[in-house]
Formats: sequence, C-alpha cells, structure tokens
Amino acid sequence: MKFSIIKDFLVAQYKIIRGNRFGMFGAVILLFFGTIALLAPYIAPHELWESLRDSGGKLAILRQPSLEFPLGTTAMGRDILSQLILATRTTVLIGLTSGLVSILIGANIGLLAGYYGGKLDEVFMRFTDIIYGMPFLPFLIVLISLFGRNIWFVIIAICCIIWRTSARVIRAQVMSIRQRQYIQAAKARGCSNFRIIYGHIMPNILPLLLLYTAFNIAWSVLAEAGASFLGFSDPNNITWGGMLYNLWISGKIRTAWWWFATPSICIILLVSALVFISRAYEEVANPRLKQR
Amino acid sequence: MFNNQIGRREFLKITGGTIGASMLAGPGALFAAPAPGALVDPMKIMTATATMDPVRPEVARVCSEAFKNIGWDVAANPIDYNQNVQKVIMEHDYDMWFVMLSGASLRIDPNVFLYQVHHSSQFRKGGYNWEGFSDSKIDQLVVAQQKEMDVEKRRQIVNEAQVLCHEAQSLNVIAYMQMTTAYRSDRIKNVVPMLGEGTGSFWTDINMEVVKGDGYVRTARPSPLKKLNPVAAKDTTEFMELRMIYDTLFRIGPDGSPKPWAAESYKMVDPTTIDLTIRKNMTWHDGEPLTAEDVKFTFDYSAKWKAPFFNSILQKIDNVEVTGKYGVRIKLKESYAPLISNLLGGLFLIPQHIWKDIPEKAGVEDPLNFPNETPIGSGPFKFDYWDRGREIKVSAFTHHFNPPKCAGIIGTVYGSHDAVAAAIEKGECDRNRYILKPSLLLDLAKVKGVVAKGYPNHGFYTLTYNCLRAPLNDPEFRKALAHVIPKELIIEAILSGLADVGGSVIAPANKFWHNSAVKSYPNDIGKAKDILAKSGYTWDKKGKLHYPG
Amino acid sequence: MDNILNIKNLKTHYSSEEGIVKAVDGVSFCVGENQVFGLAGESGCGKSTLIRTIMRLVPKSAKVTADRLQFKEYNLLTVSDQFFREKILWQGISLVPQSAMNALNPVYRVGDQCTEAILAHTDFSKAEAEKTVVKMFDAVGLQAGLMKAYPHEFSGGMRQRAMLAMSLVLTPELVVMDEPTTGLDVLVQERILRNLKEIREKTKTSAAILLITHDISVIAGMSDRIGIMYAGKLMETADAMDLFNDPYHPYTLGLKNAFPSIKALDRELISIPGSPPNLTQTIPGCLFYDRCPFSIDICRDKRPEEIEVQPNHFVQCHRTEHVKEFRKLAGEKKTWQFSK
Amino acid sequence: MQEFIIRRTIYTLFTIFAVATILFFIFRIMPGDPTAQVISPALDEASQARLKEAFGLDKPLYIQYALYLKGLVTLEWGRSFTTSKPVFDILKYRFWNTVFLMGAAMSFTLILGTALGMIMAWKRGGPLDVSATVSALVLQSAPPFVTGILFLMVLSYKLDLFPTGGMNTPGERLPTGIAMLFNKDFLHHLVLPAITTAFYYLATPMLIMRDSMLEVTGSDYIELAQAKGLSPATVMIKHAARNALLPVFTVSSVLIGFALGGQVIVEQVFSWPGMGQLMVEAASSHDYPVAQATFLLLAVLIVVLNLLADISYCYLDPRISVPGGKK
Repeated sequence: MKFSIIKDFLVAQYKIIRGNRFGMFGAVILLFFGTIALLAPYIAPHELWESLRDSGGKLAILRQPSLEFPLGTTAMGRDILSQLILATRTTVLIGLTSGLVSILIGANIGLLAGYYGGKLDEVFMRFTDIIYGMPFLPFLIVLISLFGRNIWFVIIAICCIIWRTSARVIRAQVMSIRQRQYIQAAKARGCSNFRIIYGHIMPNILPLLLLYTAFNIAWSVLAEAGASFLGFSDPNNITWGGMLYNLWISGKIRTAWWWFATPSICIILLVSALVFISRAYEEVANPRLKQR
Repeated sequence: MFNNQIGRREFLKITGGTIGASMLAGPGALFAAPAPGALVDPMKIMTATATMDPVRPEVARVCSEAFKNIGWDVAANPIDYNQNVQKVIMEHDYDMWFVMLSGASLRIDPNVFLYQVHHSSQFRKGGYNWEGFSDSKIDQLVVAQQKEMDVEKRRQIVNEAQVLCHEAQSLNVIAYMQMTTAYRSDRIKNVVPMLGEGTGSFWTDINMEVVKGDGYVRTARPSPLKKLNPVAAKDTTEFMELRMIYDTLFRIGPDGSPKPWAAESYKMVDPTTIDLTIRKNMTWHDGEPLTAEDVKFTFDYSAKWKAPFFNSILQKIDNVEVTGKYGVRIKLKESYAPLISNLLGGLFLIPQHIWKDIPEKAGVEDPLNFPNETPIGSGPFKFDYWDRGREIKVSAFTHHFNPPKCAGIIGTVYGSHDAVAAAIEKGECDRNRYILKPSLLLDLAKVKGVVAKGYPNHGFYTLTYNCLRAPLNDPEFRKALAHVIPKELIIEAILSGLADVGGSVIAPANKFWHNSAVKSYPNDIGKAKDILAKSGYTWDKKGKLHYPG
Repeated sequence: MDNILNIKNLKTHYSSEEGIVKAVDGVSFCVGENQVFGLAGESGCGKSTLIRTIMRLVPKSAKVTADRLQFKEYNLLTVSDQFFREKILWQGISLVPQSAMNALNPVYRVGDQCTEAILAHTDFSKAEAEKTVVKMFDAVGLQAGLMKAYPHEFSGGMRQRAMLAMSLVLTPELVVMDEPTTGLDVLVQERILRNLKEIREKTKTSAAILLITHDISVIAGMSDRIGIMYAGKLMETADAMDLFNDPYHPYTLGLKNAFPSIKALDRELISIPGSPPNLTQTIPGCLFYDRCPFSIDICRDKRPEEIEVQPNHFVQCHRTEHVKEFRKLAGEKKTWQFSK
Repeated sequence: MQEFIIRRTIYTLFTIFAVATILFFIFRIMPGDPTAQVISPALDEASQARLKEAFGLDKPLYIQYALYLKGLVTLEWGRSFTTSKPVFDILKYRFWNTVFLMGAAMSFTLILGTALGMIMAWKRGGPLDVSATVSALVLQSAPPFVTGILFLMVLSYKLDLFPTGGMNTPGERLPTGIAMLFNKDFLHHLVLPAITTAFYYLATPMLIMRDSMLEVTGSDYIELAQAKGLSPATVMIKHAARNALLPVFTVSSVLIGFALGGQVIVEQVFSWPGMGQLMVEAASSHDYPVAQATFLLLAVLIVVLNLLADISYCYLDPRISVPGGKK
C-alpha cells in the first residue's frame, strides 16, 4: 500500500514533467548528469591531477580537443574530460546535499511558522529576515576562509542561507491552507498538530516543495561555482567552478577556449535544467500561469 | 577583538582535534620518537593558495604524488599565505612547507640563505630557520663567513658551507625560477635588467626613457600595494615601491655589488668601524636638507622600533655617531661582512623632522602600524598620490642627484596576472613590475612591440622540512626525498621551462658566490629506496613505508 | 423624434476552439433621444457583447457586421478607431461598467480618474475639470471631499455613484449601463435607480440611456422601451407599457413569471426550465424551441422572422396569433413543467 | 501607515543588530591567532602585549563584545591588519564604487526588465515572448563570471571596445564622490561590469512584469479606461503598467539584496575596486577587521534597501496604508 502511494506520486511527477516541454528537457539533462555523477570514478579515463604526455612523450599542455584528448587538456596537461566527469560528481553532491538540507530547513520553518502563527511565527520570521540580511557570497567566503577550504564547510555555509526563500513562500502557502475546511475538520476530529502539519498540509504544498527543492539545488550549484571561482573551495576536490578558477589563475582564459567552454556549459545546462523543471512545477503550484 | 582560547576550543570541535591539539601543545612536545617498525604516518605539504601563486599548489601536488612512489602518503595542503606564515614561521606547526624565497637584491649576499636560513639561533618565532635545523659544523661556518672581512677568504667559507647545507637537505631547492618580466619596447627604452629583478629593477626605474606619451611609465601589478612604511617594510614588492621614494646609503648595482649612493664615499677604519660621507646638498621632497643627523636618526629609530627586516643586523651595531655635517661613523659590536650589502644597501633613510613625532602624534602604538599616508623621502621619485587598491603615482624628483629620465611612474593594480598581461598586450600599460606568470610570458613574447623574457634570478622555489618531526628529522630520509622530487617535470609542466633545476641555496645566477661543485641529486627513485633500505626502513606488502624496526 | 443610436442586423461572431460563437446574431433596434432603452435577458445572452461591440471594446479577433450601426450622424462601421476614440467615446457614448467594484483603478484617486476622462477629450484646465466633477459628485450625492479618496476607501454604493458621476462628466448623448446594480443589495439598487432619474433632471442631461440587465423588474420602472434578448437575438422589442401589458413572446412571458412584478407581488414565481442553447451550434429553428412550452414542429425547423405585431412592437415567433391563450397558460406552473 | 513604517524600522534595526552579533561570534570562534601577522615577531614580549591590548584582545569576551558594538556605532571599526589604515577610511572609499556599480546595473535590469516584460505581455505567445523567456532563464543560469569573461573576450580583447577592467585608465585619476558619475572614462569602464550584472538578474523582473501585466490587462478598470477613450499608450502605461509594477517592485528589493551579495564575483572579474573585491582580499589575507566591517556594511546596505522598498511601497499602493502591511 505504501508502495502504491509512492508509485502514484512518481507517476504524478512524471505527468507534470511530461506535460511541459521545458520540464522534459530539464529532466533529461538531470538524468544525464545524475548518471555521470554516479559512474564518475569508473568512466573517467584519467586521474584528477595526472599530467598527461602525448603519444610522442611530450607533456600534453593546453592541447585543443583531439582524438587523443577528447576535450583538450589544461595548462598542467590534465585531461579536461576526466576533470569534467569527476567535477560533475562533486558538483552534484554539493548541489544535492545542500539543496535537500536547505529545503528541509526551509519547509519545516515555513510549515511551523505558518501553521502555529503567533509568537512562533514572529520569531521564525524575524530570524528569516536576519538571514535575508546576510550577503550570500561574502558569507560563504568568510566562513570558508575562517574554517578551512573543505566541501563540507561549503555545504554548511550554503545551507545556512538559502533556506530563507523557501521558508517565506511555504509559510505564506501554509497560512492560506490552514483556513480550509478539511484542516479545520481534522482539528475538530482531534488530530494531533503533527499529523495535521505533515499528514494534511504537507501533501498540499508538495508541488511547491519540489519547486523550491529544484530552485535550492540550482542556487547551491551557482553559489558553489561562484565561491570556487573566487578560490574558496576544497583544493583537493574539483568542481566545475573550480575548473574555471584553475583556468582563471592559469591566465589562459583568453586562449584556452575549450577549457573555458566545457565547464561553463555544464553549469549553465544543469542550472537551467533545474530552472526549467521548477517552471514546470510553478505551473502546477500556481495554475494562473497555466492559461498562457 | 579576537579571543584565541575560544578560537582554539571551537576549532578542535570543527577539525576533530588533529590540528588543534598540536596548536595547544605546540611543536616538538607532540612528536615523540615513533615506535620502531611503525608505519610512517601520512603528512601534508603546506603551501599558499593558487590565488596567491598558481605554481605552488601544483608543485606541492606533484611532490606529494611523487612521494607516494616510496610508499609514503603525502597530501598537498594549500591554505591562505598568511596562515602559512603563521603556522610555519610563528608556530613551527607543519610537516613540510613549499615556499618561494624571492631573489631580492638584499639576498644577493650569501649571508641570508646561509646564516639566516641555517644557523640554529635563527630557529625562533619569526626566524628564517623554521625547519628547526641545527648542525654545529654548519653553525660555525655560517658565522665565520659573516665575520670574515676578506672577500676571497669569505668566498672559501661560503663554498664549504654550501656543500654541507646541500648535504644536510634541511630544505630542498627545487628550482631557480627566472625573473619573468615584460615591457613595451615601443613605448620605453633603456631598461636595465638586474639579477633577481629583471626589468623591474630600480635601475630600470631611473634609466628608462619614454618614447611616446606624457613621459609617465605605466606599471601594472597583479595585487594591490599594502603599505608604504619604510620602517615596517617586509616583503619584496613593498621594497620595490619604497626604494623609488626613499634613498639608501648604498644601492645594489645591476651586477649585484653595492654602489655608494646617498653615501658618496666610505672608509673601513677597522673591521668594526666604518666612516661614511653623505652626499652634499641632498634634500627631502619637502625641501628640508638631508644631513648626517637624519642618517643617525634613521639607524637609532629603526633599532629602537626593531624594523622587522633589519632588526637582526641592527643588533650588531654598537652605536652611530655624527662626525660632521656630512660625516657619520658606524661602530659595530663585532665585524660583520654583509653590513654594506644587507643593511646600508637596504635601510631607507627617513627624515628626522617627520618621524621624530611617530608614533606619538600619529595615534598609533607602534611605527610599524603607521599608515604613512604621504611618504616624504629623498629618493629620485617623489610621492604624488595613492588611490588605495587601485593606483599609485610618483613623479621625478628633479633636485635629486640622479634624477630619473622619465617623468614619473604610475602603478596600477590589475585583478590577476592575466589582466596584467592583457593590459601590456593592449598597450594600457608599459611594463610589469614583479614576476609575471611564465605561461603568460610566452604568449606575451609573441606580441609585437613587447619584450618579455625570463632574467637570471638567485631566488628559488624550495620544499622545506620540519626537521623536528619524524621521519623528517632523519637526514638520510630527507636525502632520499631529494632523489624523488621530479624537478624536470615541475619545471617543464608548471614553470613552462622558465626555470633551472635547483641545487645549492646560492644560485648559479649569483656567479660570485655560487659553488658550482654543488649539484642537485638525480631524480632516481631506486636510489632513494636504497638509501632508505640502508638506514633500515622497510616496506609492508601493501608497499607502505615503515620506520626501521 | 429621431434616433441617436440606430442598429440594424448587428452581428458579432467570435471564433473559439468549439467554433464560431454567435454572441450577437442579427440584432436591430433604435434608441431615441433622451430615451431609456432597457435590454433584458439571462446572463450569457450576448447583451454585454452587444454593448462592447457598440463601444468597440470587443477584441480585434471578433467579426462585426451590420446593415447599419449609426450613432447620431456617425456611421460607426466606418469611422476610424482614432476618431471613434477621441470624438465618440465618453463624449458621445459613456459606460457605467458592470462591477463598479473592480472598474476603478485601485492606485489612483477617484477624483483623478474622473477628471482624466475630461482632460482626455476637452482642453479644460485641471481646475475646470475638477469643478465639473465636483458638480457631478454632488449630483450623485457624494461629497466633493471624496474625490481625494482612493477606491478601496469607498463602499459598494459609493463606487457605483462615482461611476455614474464619471459617466456623466462629459454630458454624453448616450450612457450605456451594464448591469449597474449587480452585486449591490436591494436597497442600494433601489436608491441608485431612483437616483438615476433625479440625476437626469438635476443635470438636465438629455442623455439617452441603454440599460442592460438580467432582471426586467429593474428596468420595468424606468425604461421607455424594452428589448428582450435571448441567445444573441432580440426576441421582442416594444415600449415598456406594451411589453408588460401585452407581451407576445413565450420567453417574455416566462421572464415575467420569473420575477416579482410590481402589480402582483403575491403571485408565486415560476422559472423557465432548461438553459439557453450553445451559441456555437447552428440551430435551424427558433432558438427558444427547447424551452418553449408552446412550440410546434415549425418552430423546430424554421427560424421565425421578426414581425411587427403592433406599431413599434416587434416579435420573433411563429405563433403570435395564439398569444391570448399563451398568456393565460403562462401564469400556471404546470405549463412550464414539460420535457422534450 | 506611520505605525507600519515605525514597526518596519524597528525590525530593521533589530536585524542589523542581530547580523552584527552573529558576525562577532563567527569571527571569534575561528581558529588561530588573528594578530600573529600584525604583531611583528621582532617585537619583545612587552610591546607585543601592548599591541594585543591595543586590539582589545586581552579583555574577556563580553567586554570585547560591548566594545565591538560601541565601535560600530561610533564608526571606530578598528584598523586594517594589512594596511594599518582605519577600516572606516578604506570602506568609505570602496563603498561608493560598489554602490555606483550596483546602482547602474540594477536600474538597467529593472528598467529593461519591466519594459521587456510589458512588450512580452503585449505580444504574448509571440516569438519575442518565447525567445525572451528562454534566453532570460538561460542568462539567469549562467554564472556572472561566465558571462563576464565572455564579454571581456569579445567586447574587450577581440573588438577592443571596452577596457579590460578597473575603474579608470591608468593615470586618468578620477574625481571622488558624485562627480565620478559624470566622468567619461569612469562610465566607459562601468559598462561591462554593469551589463554583466544586469543580464544575470534580468529574468526576475522581466518574467514577473510579464505575468502581472497579463493579469492586469484582463481587469475591468482597463476596459473602463479604454471605454473612456484614452489612447492605447495611456491605457497601457498609466493604467496597466502602473498596477503591474507593484509585484516587480516588491521583488526588486530582495533582488538587489541578492545582487549586493553576488557582486563580489563581478568585481573580481573586472578588477573593480569595490567592497566585494575588498571582501575577497580581506578574507584571503585574513584581514579580519576589514572582512568583518565590509560584510556588515553590505548587510546593512541590504536591509536598509529592503526597508526603503517597504516604505515606498506604501506610497505606490494606497491599499496597504492600512496597518498590517503588505500581503
């Protein structure tokens, strides 16, 4: 029975995405990157920091894409394809983790604040205001530079901030749902608040949740890329932003187009995929957009 | 403003205590001798981030990969440079540090790399012997070369010292990077390259002529200038700006030997006494005359406030007395060979009538923290303006006894080495001042109207070892490592070939002092393993290295 | 007396997914000077489309045709959009829109929204314009002070009055009122309508009024002439008295039943079964056939012509000769309880 | 209305205070001795202690905190570790550079965005509508450093239309303060970073304007306005746009907040000497007083902007002058 629920849910999601050509595009891209992230260590042809030599035994420094090096090499003679693949894993890991954690925080704050209202709401919302006062990247930079360049600090820093938007929106939604009869009825039936919040209200904001999960992941990816590009990232793990940072500091930005193009395209693809999917959900979450 | 106790406790939480513990316990204490036959613990090569210098994390990475070949797990650990300095020079809490010892003109005299880097007394908070290295024989030699006033004799000692230092391997000189600088030959001519500074040298500053334009030379720099405080000056880039505005008694000539400058002549009365005659009618930029009084004041003041860069040498001065309007006599506690090149050639003369009120009137506790908004010196250039983080402008000081040929110099900050290169390529700027990334240099060299090459340099990239920590406390182990580091690869892949394989701490470029007998160990892993095996190290079936059992 | 609005065989057709919507399908009537013409019919019968057509508020996609569509000397079929906008709208024909609630722009002061109309069409100064508005406000019984207020500060009735005032500021020849009283409680309705009369005296506007409603009892009192609209057609057009005293069309009879008449308040209300036909399908016969208790086969097969049963009394029905007996039956409930 | 403004103001002050406090503790729990680099090792113990004292490091935490708050109010933000300059002096110079850049970029985004949004709604479903939507979303997904570098490559390096970075041509010293805004050289340097930022944030105002425009044009008051015989332009702009702008306005304040946080990157790419660049420098050279103050100043800027937005919203939309605020 539980399973069937999940199944129905998935089917529903599929329908939503299927119904929207942007959504479809997004889903395909996501699937693509997801697979790569999973298989990364097995499909990456070379080591992350390995300086390659060409068939002639010369160091393959800044080679344009060729049969030998499909996506070219870096100033250190490293295979860009491999870096890209391994970077996908890290990027997806960071995006997914911080995206999910932040929606978890945001959703719960939103739900509780919206449902209980009053003092609790006041407290939560002031808190959200404070977080809104935090300049995002600077916060990231400070935290990372203080506590060390390490994936987990990056994730923590991101999570500390980006839940704010989802919290506000979900709260507003919950407030309106709270008034509906069936909630009142459930109250009358003496359902526990917990049951009402997670059993009755939660399902109704599901599309919104998914929408903001997508957003949060997108934002995390962008944020991480930004921080990495500024050099505030784990030097022993590479991400797309990190690749661009290496390019930037190598000073080859104007010549090594292949080195610049691939990570940039990956970032844009992944993020826009998420944005498009979230737009598909937006149409569900607020039908007004549908008519167009 | 910051509470360290809390800082540390919190930090322990965060990092699971590893680093924190050592911070609390301090160095040494934590590192008791390892159990016989124990696994050689993994270690880290600390270095600066790529933002500061892209070369360093890469080399650190290559080295750590290389060390795996002898069954030793090592990881690169690039962190912000200040943390490097703090952890290594202040706290001596590190395993290995990969760093660049730049070829400042003040380092042409062998004293710095021999005495300051190797003498056991220099293992102190802030000292240059952060390796904690000590060897009585070497101690004797490096002191001896300091005292020896006869150049030829001194040279003998220096050569001997180089050999021993190289065998001791308290640090491994990986590569002498060339001084890679560029300038627009279609805009400026008469550049004077100099050992360790290329065309960024002081002699270029005063001799170059501007072919077209307003006569000002536009100099691009990758990172903003921090201070213009002649007393507090520590790093090379600060010296490069300051020496235009402030004069020194001597200047290190293009060939590396000191030339009389503000002091028009000198006489060694005896090994511990030197008489200086100051050039007549020199004036400060504000018109005040420069007299022997100012010179004496400079010495006393710098000594009093422990000018960081010269403190150790100033300690050797017994007193400085004025022997006439233009006469000064410096009395030393003991004879000190590098006096002229390392102190008189570097110490900036400061005007008494301004600095006598610092720090009191400036509202700072310590002249080292004095911002010195509008520096007044006696140098060939006088300060114009400084828009912080953006641009600094100095103009020719025409009253100077050796006025520059150009109208002045404008130093502009560009975000990155790449931006600097682009600016020179587009003709926005005429030259760069300090090292330009080798990879970029090669591109620039192709541009018409630009001369970009690498000039000889006596500075070097080096991997320094914490000689108090096992296994690095074992000279044999360090020697083995010397055979493992792939210097050729590093030079080819990371330094674009614009560097030479490193050996002695005194570079070949420093022709007079270099001992050509000292050669780098060959890159030979087999040899390395032999050395280790000989001194009893073993490998388990996984190929991991173990201490002698 | 001559007509200021003269419409012959006006058609407005939209195209939609289901097909051509014949919202207005061959409507003819005239509105005389100073006359109040009431246009009654169930919602969705096309009366709103009719007035939007007259005022050119229908989307460009709508197809409008007519043998004649004349306002005063202007042929509205031919005048340019610009001329229509500048010379005819509001000066000639003004509108009191359906829901005064939402018809006022929330972010502008009510007064300004009135003066705006004046300034758009005359070379009045702001002051003069305001003076005029004050007069109108006074006429509809709003204090001049309220001009400074924002719509959300008005009650429903006040907004309605404001709309009236606005529609009259340029003393137009024709005021089109689209359900002026929907969404207001009966008392307010009552007051507004009475108001309407007074206003016309007060302001001496010789404005003709085209009054549109789904509720004939509203127009009964004040219209000079009434048209009963059904499914995009005028089923019956006559002077108010005639229409109420001797209606011809079964639909009219039905409507009369469906609303309390001032004469016989005690009579129980009977509503017409069924619902109006879908305007997209083409019906050969009488559009009212399905719901008509008196229909015969011909009604199904042949579309009735418009005939003048009495001077100035037009009806579209095949069976006008039996009207006497219909009027009797129409009063009885069972007549309307049938199914086809 | 008053009541609303007052409440908002109080919230804002509270927020600033809270951010300041959080910041204080973040910077206190960070590892290591922050002063190791300022206090020259050559100094003897006594003078080192003297310096520590000068930095207030010898005092217990709660006193440090009190001093810190006092300093914030009295604009004594300490002295930079690396340049020894009072932090306030450094910032007051950087502050305007950032404000000018952000101001230019944001006004460009908002104006262009709303304009486009209007047209898209006008020609809904048309080719422009679709293409604009997609490209805006893609622009939004492209990190500013990617677009920025692209602009540099094409417009600066290839076509040589714009300088490679900085705020002025070397030697062309800029006037300070507002006068800077009228300096041709400055504006020339401003273009690229400004449009880079602008494009990145374009999607939000554009799409919101489009949506709310569509919503508004259906409403009765627009029909009435047409019936009044107002010119289509008047109807579109004075009536439709004016109402459609409200949601755009609400979002823009938040947007500017995001932008202020994100401009770090743009300033880095175009070596623009603003607060963002300072932030990065300070953070990576562990110049804590500067990093701290810069961060705080940015935060204050953001919340104050939000406050202003809230207040001016009251004037834009008469409906919310009723206490209880918007939404």
